[in-house]
Amino acid sequence: MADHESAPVGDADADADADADSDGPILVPVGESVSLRTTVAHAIDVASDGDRGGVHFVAPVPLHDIDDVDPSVREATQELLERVEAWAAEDDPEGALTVETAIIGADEYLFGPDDYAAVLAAYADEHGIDRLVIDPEYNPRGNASIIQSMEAELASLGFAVEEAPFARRVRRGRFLQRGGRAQFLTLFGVSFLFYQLLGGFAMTRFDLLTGAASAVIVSAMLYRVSLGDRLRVAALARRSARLVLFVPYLLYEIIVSNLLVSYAILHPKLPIEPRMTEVRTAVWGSMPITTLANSITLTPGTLSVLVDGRIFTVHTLVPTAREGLFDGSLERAVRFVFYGRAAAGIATPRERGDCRILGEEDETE
Amino acid sequence: MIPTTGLLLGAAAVFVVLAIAVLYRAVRGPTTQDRVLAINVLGTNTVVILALLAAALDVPSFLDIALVYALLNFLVAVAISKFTVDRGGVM
Amino acid sequence: MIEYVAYALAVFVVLTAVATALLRDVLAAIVLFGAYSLGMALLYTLLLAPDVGLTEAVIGAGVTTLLLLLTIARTVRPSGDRTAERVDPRALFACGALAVVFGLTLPGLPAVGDPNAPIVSYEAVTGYYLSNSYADTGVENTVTAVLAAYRGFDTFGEATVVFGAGVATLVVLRREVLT
Amino acid sequence: MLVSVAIVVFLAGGVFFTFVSAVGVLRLPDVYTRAHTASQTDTLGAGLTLVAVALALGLETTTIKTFLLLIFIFITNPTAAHAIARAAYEEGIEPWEETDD
Repeated sequence: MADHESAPVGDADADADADADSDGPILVPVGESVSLRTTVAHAIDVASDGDRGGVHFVAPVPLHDIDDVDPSVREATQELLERVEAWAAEDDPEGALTVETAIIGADEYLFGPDDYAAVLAAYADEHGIDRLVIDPEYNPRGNASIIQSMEAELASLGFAVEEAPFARRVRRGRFLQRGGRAQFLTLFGVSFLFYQLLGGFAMTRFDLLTGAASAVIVSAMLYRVSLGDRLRVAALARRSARLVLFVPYLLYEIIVSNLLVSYAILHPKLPIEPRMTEVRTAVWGSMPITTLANSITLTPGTLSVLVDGRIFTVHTLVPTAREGLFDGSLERAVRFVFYGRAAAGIATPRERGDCRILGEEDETE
Repeated sequence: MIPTTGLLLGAAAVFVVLAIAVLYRAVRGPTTQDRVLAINVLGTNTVVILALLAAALDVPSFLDIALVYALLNFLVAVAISKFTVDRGGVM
Repeated sequence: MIEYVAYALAVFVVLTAVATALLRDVLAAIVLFGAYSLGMALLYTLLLAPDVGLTEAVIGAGVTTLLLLLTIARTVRPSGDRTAERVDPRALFACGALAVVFGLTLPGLPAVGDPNAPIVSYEAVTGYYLSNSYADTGVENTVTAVLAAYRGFDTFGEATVVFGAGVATLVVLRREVLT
Repeated sequence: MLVSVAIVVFLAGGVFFTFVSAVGVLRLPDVYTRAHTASQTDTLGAGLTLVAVALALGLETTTIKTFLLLIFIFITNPTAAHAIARAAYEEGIEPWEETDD
């Protein structure tokens, strides 16, 4: 804490030019997260296996957080980096790797994921780094959907980006997200309309007044919880239009596979073959993942048991349902809703090799 | 003309009987999750029965109760599931 | 037709009540109690008391379940050496504000024994009981007449509840003494 | 008349699928398989019945509530099933697989 003004701990530039080719050190952006410990361990692992020479742990902290809002942010970040350093020393007892930590971005205005990516890229270029390990739970500014796009942004800048594996325990996330006037007003409007709907649109003065009061209370309490993303009206409208197309398709799927499952349940011999499967889906962001998980559960024969980032653990009841899941028609439909027609037609999970049946490996052994 | 009211009430009766059958699972278990699951099915049944009664007796206000119950049912299922995973983490 | 629904519901309620009483696992009993409230709410609604049904649904299935779960979760010896709970000033403010709002209605109530209080001045009801209760019931105290005669069944039901609670308490206490 | 027929059809479908879900909850071997019927077959049964109710109520403002109910059930039921299955998984309950064939 004494010398927290000199942000980079250690001699950052010493080995920068020596390792400029593909075997340079690894960059790990860190922040307060539940999986930080495992990420540090994984990064050290990767670095020692690949003979990478070093690991850089950097904490991107935006200017307006660190000096305007709360001066203690710098202290807290410094403390976090010291903790990371101690963990790294624990995992690398011989000291074969050079571990460096730094606070970056403190003199910039970081807002979107691309800003974070740019700051990280600048740091990486400066130190001859071409490979990043990302904490799956790392979340700049607490926005749930930001991480994936930062990853994508970095990948498009030509870095090798890898997510540290993390088996999640019980999670206690922060619910609060950023919210502004737009979120408040939207939520107010929706709650008010809902109130009037329940009142049968009587439109008496009493209904209007109590409705407005309830809507104010609801939106004041929840505007930072319920609407996380920035509101983009055009994108929302396009999504809603595609959602209208998605619903009949989902209903059709539900009815067809319901008949299938009903047959299996009513059959005297109970011809079921339940298996736990794991699918690495190709959707990103909290809303699409929630939609996909719920659609999978709604479609009979498949039940999403655990969702960890993009990796779904799905319980399947009958082989037909399992085939359908691996063919990824639902996944394609969800991609269509959220990313448009162009994103719909990528390879199925089976073709990508992103699916497997859990427990099968044990039987063959 | 088909006697719609009678049909709706008959369906409600069938739903109650099915609820009694599902009750076996709620009592038998064997795990807490089985019971919660059974209660969740019972809750959905209750909501449907209320809706059926609303239509059969022509009392639309029953639908309000059904709405409340649909939300409560969900709340209870999630709360108990969460509770069984980490004790004390209900709220 | 509707009576069959009611009969089936009655069977359901009795079954859940028995199951709640007999299950040894506390969590299972809580879950079953939720099912019991479910049936009761339906039954109340069927008997055209939707307000009671709604209350039963919210209190019985929702709030009681959560309260019981919380009770299980919180009935542990506290760790650390703090003796008192921390008080959230915002919660304190909210409670205080609520108390003030309710308190504001107090001046609106009539004073004790006020002859102009609505209950006295509204002759049609009060006057009827004051002049006819002795003739109707033979009870000298009008309040007693209303409680024990005019709405005797209500009072009987309430007394039964109190009696049942007393018996239950005795049973529980005796168990504890014996074992 | 047409409406009455539609009501009968939807009611029959709803009762059938709810029956299947009850049978499934009673018959299937473990939590995960039971969760399948609880979340899906039951949801469809409830959905069809609610459509019948909406038809029986006719075109009124209160009918909107039936559709609200429908949407609630279609969103909350799979979520609840997921929560239950996840709780079971995290408690370490092993999924059942047929062993005797």
